[in-house]
Amino acid sequence: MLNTSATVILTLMGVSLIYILYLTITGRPVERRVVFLYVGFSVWLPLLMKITPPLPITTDVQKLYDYIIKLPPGSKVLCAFDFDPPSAAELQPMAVAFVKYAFKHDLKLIIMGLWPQGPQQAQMAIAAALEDPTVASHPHEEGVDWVNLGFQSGNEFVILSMGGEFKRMFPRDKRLIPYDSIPLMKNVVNFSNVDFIMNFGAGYPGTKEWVQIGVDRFKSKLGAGNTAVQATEVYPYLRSGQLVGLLGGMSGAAEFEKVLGEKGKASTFLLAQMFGHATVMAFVIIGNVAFFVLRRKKKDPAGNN
Amino acid sequence: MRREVPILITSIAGLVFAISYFIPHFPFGRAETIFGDWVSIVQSFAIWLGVLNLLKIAVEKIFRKSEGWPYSYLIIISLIGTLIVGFYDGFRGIYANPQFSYSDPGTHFDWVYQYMYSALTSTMFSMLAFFVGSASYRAFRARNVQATMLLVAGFFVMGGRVPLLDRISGLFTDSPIFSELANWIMNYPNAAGQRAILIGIALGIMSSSLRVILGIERSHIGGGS
Amino acid sequence: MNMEIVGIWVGAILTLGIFSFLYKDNPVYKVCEAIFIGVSAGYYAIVYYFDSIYKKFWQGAVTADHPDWWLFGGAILGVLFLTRLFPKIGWVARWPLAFIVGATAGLYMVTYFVTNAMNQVASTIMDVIARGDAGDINWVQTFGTLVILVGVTTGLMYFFFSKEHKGAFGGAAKVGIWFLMVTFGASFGYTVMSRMSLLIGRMDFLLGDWLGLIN
Amino acid sequence: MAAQFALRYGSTRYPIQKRVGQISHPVRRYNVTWYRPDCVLKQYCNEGKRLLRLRETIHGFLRFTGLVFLALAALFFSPRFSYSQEIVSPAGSLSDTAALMAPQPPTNVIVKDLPNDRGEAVIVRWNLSPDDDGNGDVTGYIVSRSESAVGPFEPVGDAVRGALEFSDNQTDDSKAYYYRVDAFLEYLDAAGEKARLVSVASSVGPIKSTAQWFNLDRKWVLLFLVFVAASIIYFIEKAKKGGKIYVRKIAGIDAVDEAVGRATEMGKKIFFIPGIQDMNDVQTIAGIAILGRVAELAAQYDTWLEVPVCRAMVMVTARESMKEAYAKMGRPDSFREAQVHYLTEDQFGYAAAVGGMVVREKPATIFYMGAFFAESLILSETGNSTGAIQIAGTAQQTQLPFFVSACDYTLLGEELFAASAYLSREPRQLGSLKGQDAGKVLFLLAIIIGGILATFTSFDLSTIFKVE
Repeated sequence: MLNTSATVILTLMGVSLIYILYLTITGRPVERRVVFLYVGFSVWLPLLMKITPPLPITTDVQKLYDYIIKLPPGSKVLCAFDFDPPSAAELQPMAVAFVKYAFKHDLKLIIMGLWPQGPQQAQMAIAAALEDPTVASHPHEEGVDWVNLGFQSGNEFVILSMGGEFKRMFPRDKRLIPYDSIPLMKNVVNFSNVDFIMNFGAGYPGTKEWVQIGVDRFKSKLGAGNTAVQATEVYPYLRSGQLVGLLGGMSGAAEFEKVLGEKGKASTFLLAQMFGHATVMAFVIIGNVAFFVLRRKKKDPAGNN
Repeated sequence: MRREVPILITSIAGLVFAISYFIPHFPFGRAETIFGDWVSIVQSFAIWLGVLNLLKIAVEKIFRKSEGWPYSYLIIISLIGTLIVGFYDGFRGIYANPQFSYSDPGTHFDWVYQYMYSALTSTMFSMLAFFVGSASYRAFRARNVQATMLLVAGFFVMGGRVPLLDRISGLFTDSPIFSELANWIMNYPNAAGQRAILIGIALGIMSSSLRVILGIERSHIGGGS
Repeated sequence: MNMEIVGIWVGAILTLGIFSFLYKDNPVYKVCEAIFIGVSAGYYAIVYYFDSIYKKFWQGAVTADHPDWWLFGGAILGVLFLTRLFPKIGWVARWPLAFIVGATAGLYMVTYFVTNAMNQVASTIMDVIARGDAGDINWVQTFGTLVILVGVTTGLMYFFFSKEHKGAFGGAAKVGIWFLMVTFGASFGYTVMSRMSLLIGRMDFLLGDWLGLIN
Repeated sequence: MAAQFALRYGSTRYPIQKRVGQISHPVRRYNVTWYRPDCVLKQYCNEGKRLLRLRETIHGFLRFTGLVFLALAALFFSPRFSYSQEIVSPAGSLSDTAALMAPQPPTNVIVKDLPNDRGEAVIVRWNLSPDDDGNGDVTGYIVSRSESAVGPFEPVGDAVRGALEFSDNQTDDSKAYYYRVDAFLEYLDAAGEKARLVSVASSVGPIKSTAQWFNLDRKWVLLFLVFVAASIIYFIEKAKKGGKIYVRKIAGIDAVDEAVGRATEMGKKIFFIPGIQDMNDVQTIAGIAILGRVAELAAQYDTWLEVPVCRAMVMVTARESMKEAYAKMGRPDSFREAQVHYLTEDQFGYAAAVGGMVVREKPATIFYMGAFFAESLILSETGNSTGAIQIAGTAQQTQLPFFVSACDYTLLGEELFAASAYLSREPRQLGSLKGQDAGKVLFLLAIIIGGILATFTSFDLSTIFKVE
C-alpha cells in the first residue's frame, strides 16, 4: 500500500517538474520552499519503498575487502571512530558492517576516538553487531574480543604519542579499567603490535591525520571509511598506496555491505540517495536550461531572477 | 615579557616536534612525548575555556538585555543541565563497583546524547540537503567554461556513484558504464587535481609553520609584524 | 513511561523544530537552536573532563601510585588558558596558546611536507607506459597514468604565482585549471551525496524510530 | 589418542572442521634447519648494492638539479649516526620427541635492534614455520624473552599465523636479552576448553636495544625541507630589503575594479562578507587585506560599501582597515562606522540575516573573501537570485565547488593568499609566496624528469621522494 502510493506520488512529482521547467523558462521561477518540498519528498518516499537497487562494486571498496579477508583470526585491529551523529548516516552502516565482520572472523577490535562522540558511536555499532544472530551465537567478551579505549583530546598529537605507547594516551579504557589489566591489551604497546588500522573519519582529525602519522611515520596499514565530502580529498592517498582501501559515503557503505554479504542500513538508504541525486540533477538541468533560454532572448526584462 | 616569552615558547615547542622527526634520541624523543601529553591536556582546558566563555556571554546578554536575550536563559539552562547530568553519571560510575562510564548505554548522559544532542546536531546539518537543492535550481549555472566543466563532472559523478544513470544505460548495455566513468573520474582526474592541491597546500603550511617557529609570524600572540 | 519512548518524542520534536527554519526563521527554531548550543557545549565539557582531564591528568599525576610529575606542566598551561576569562590578566593566556601554535607548527611542517608533498611526488613519478603481464602495452592504464602526470604538473603550474600565464606556460596552466575544475566537480558531486545522506539519516529517524513506518 | 583432538583451524570460535574422523597428524620428524652463512653473505651484498644505488641516485640528483648539499648528504653516510646490532640465530637443535603433534618452530630467527628509533625496542624476524602453510596447522607465534640463554623465558607478545616479525617495545636499553619464537596450534580439548600445542624452539641472542642519533630513512626529507625553508627565508629577506617580487595577475582581483564600477553606475551598494571565522584564521586576514583594496575603490567612486560581520574582532579590524583606505584616497570623512556592523556569531543565523539584507537592498556586487563553511551555499544562492555580481575567494576546499558554480569569479585556495600578498605588498607574504614557488619548481622538475627517466631508463627517482 505504502509502496504503491509512494511510487505514484514520486511519478507525479517527476511529471510536475516539466511544469516547473515551463514556469522557469517563462521567467517565473518557483519559490525556494517549493524546491525544499521536492527535496524532502524525494528522500522521504523512497525510504518507504524498501527496494535495494543493484550496485556494482568499485575498486576502492574491493581493495579494502581483499585486504581484510587476508587478516587471520586473532589479528588485532585498531578501529578509530572519528565522527559524530550528523555523519552517522554514512559512517555508522560501515562501522556496523565492519564490526560484524570482525566478530564473525575473530578479529580483535581495539576501539578509540579522536572525536568525543566517536567511542559512543562505537558503542552503538557494537550493540548493533551483537544483535546479529551469527555473532550472538558465540560469546563476545569486552576486554578479550574488543575493548573501547574511549576518547582522548589532542587530535593528531594523540596519534603521534600512540606511536610511542598507546598507554600514554589511554591509561584506562572506557570502563576505567587500567590498560595493563585488559587481557586484549597485554603486550600491545604501540602501532607495531597491531595488524591493521581501520578509520571511520568525517573530517578533522580523521583519515588525513592517520595517513600522515599512523602510516607515513609508524608504517601501519590503514583502511578508511569516509563521508563523501572527505572521500574526494583522500583519493591521492589511495592511489599512492598510503591507504589500502576506501569506503566513500553512502554508496561506499552500501557496496561494503554487499561485498560482505550483510544486509544493512546503507543498502536500504540507497534508493533514497538515488532519488535525492535525481532531484538535484533535475533542478540543475532546469535551472541551466532556463538560464540559456533567457539569455538568448535578452529582451526579457526579468533576467534570471 | 609579554612578547618575548610567548615567542620563545612557540619556537621551543615547534623545534621539538620538527627535530624529533629526524632525531629520535634523547632528549628529543622524550620531549616529544611530554609535549604531546601537554597538548592533550591544554586542549581539554581550551574546550572548558570555550564553555565558560559561552556561559559568560550568555549571562552578559541577559544583564544587558541585548537582542534575543531570553534565549540566553535557555542556553544556560541546557548547558548547566547537561553538566549536572554528566557529572552525576560520571562520579556515580567512578565510585560504583564495578566501575562504569558516564556514557555507557542506559545512563542519563547517554540519553541526552542519543535523543537531544544527536537529534539537534544531525538535524542542523541535514538542512543543508535542502539548501543544496534550492541552490542547484537557482544558483549553479554553467556561466563560463570552468563552471561548465565543473557541473558536467559533478553531474556524472552524482549520477554514476549511485545506480541512477546506469539505469538508463542499462536499457542498451549490461555493463555499468556510468558507474565506471564516475569511478574513473575519481581515480584519475580527481586524484591528479587533488594531488596538485595537496602539494600546494603542503608548501603553504610548511612556509607558515616556518614563519611561526622562527618568530617572523606573530599574529597568534596578538602582535603584527 | 519508558524513557526510550520519551526520548524519541523529544528527539522528534527537536528535529521538527529545527526544520521549521526552512519555512522561515522563527522563535521555535531559535528555542531549539539555543538548546542545541547549550547541550553541545555541555556535552563537550563532560567528555573532555572525564576522558582527558580526569583520566589522563588526575589519575596519572595525582591519584596514581607512581605519579608522572611532568603532567603538571600541561595542567599549569591549561589553567593559564582559563585566565582569558579575566581581561586584566588575560594576556597570560598567550603562553599556552603560543605552546599549542608552536607545537602544531612544528608537527605540521614535517608531516605535511612528507605526506602531502614528498610521498605524493614519489607516487606521481612513474613509468608512463603501463604493460600487461605479457609485456604488451595496456593502453587504458597508460592513458590513466598520463592523465595523472599531466593533471598534477599542470595543476601545480596553475598555482605558480611568480610567472605570468603566457605562451606555453599559460597554456599548461589553462589545462591545469580544467583539471582543477573536474576535481571540484567531483567534490561537488560527493558533497551533494553527503548532504543527501544527512537528510536520509534524519528521515530514517522520523519515519522509522518515531512513526514506525520503516521496520 | 590424537583422534580425540578435534583439530580445527581458523578461529576456535568459528571452527571450520578439517579432516574429521582421521588421525590427521602422523608423528613428525623434526627438520633441523642449519644456519647458512651464504644467506647472510647475500644479505650483506644486498646492503652494499643498496648503498651503491643511493650513491648513483645522488649523482643523478646533482646533475639534474644542481643543488649542492653534498656535505650534508655525506654526513648521513657516516656510520656513527646509525648503529644497529643484528644477531642471527645459530644452528637449531631439538629433540624429535618434543615436536610430536606440535607445529615446528619458525626458522632463521633474527633479532635486531629496531633501527631509527629512540631505543627500548627490539625487532624479531623469522621465516614461517614449515607447518604454517595456510592449512591451519599453526594458529600463531609466541615471542618470549629472557635475560639468560637458558631461560626462564617470559612471553612478551604474540603474532598471527603468516606473520614474519614482532616488535618487542618493552626492553630496557641497559640489558641484553635472549629471544625465542615458538609456533603454536590452538584447539579445543575434550572438555571444550582452549588448549595450545607449542613448538620448542631454541633461543637467539643476546641483543641490546639502542637509541639512534639520526633517522637515516629521513635524510632526503631533511635535505628538501632545508632547501624549501632556505628559499622561503631568502626571499622574505629579499622582499624586506625592497627587492622586487613579481606576482602574476589573478582574474578575480582584476575584476574588482569592474565590479565596483558597475555598482557605481547602478547607484547600488556593495556588500563584503569576510567569512565566518575570527581574526586568528589566515583566510580572514587575507580577506581583510582585500577589503582594503575594495574600500579604496569604493571611496574613490563614492559608492556605499557595507560589511556585515559575525565576529567582534573582525568588526574592529575591518573598521580600521576601511578607515585607512578612505583616508588614503583623501576622503576620510566619507567613512561611517555603521558601514561595518556585527550581526550574530551563529552560523545559520548570520547566513539568514545576510540573506535578508541582500534580498531587501539588492546590492550590485557582493564579495565573499575568507573562511566559509556550509553557509557559502545559502549566501551565494541568495546573491545570485538578486542578480548581483559575485566575487568569492576561500581556501575552504569543500566550499570551492559551490562558489565556482554560483559566483562570477572565484579565487581558488592559494590564490586568496596570493591576492592578499599582491594587494598588501607585505614582504613576509610575498617572500613566502616566492619561496613556495621554488618548492613547486623542485617538485615539478622531479615529476617530469623522474617520469622521463622511469619511462625510458630503469632509473627510479621516486625512491628519493618516497618516505616510509
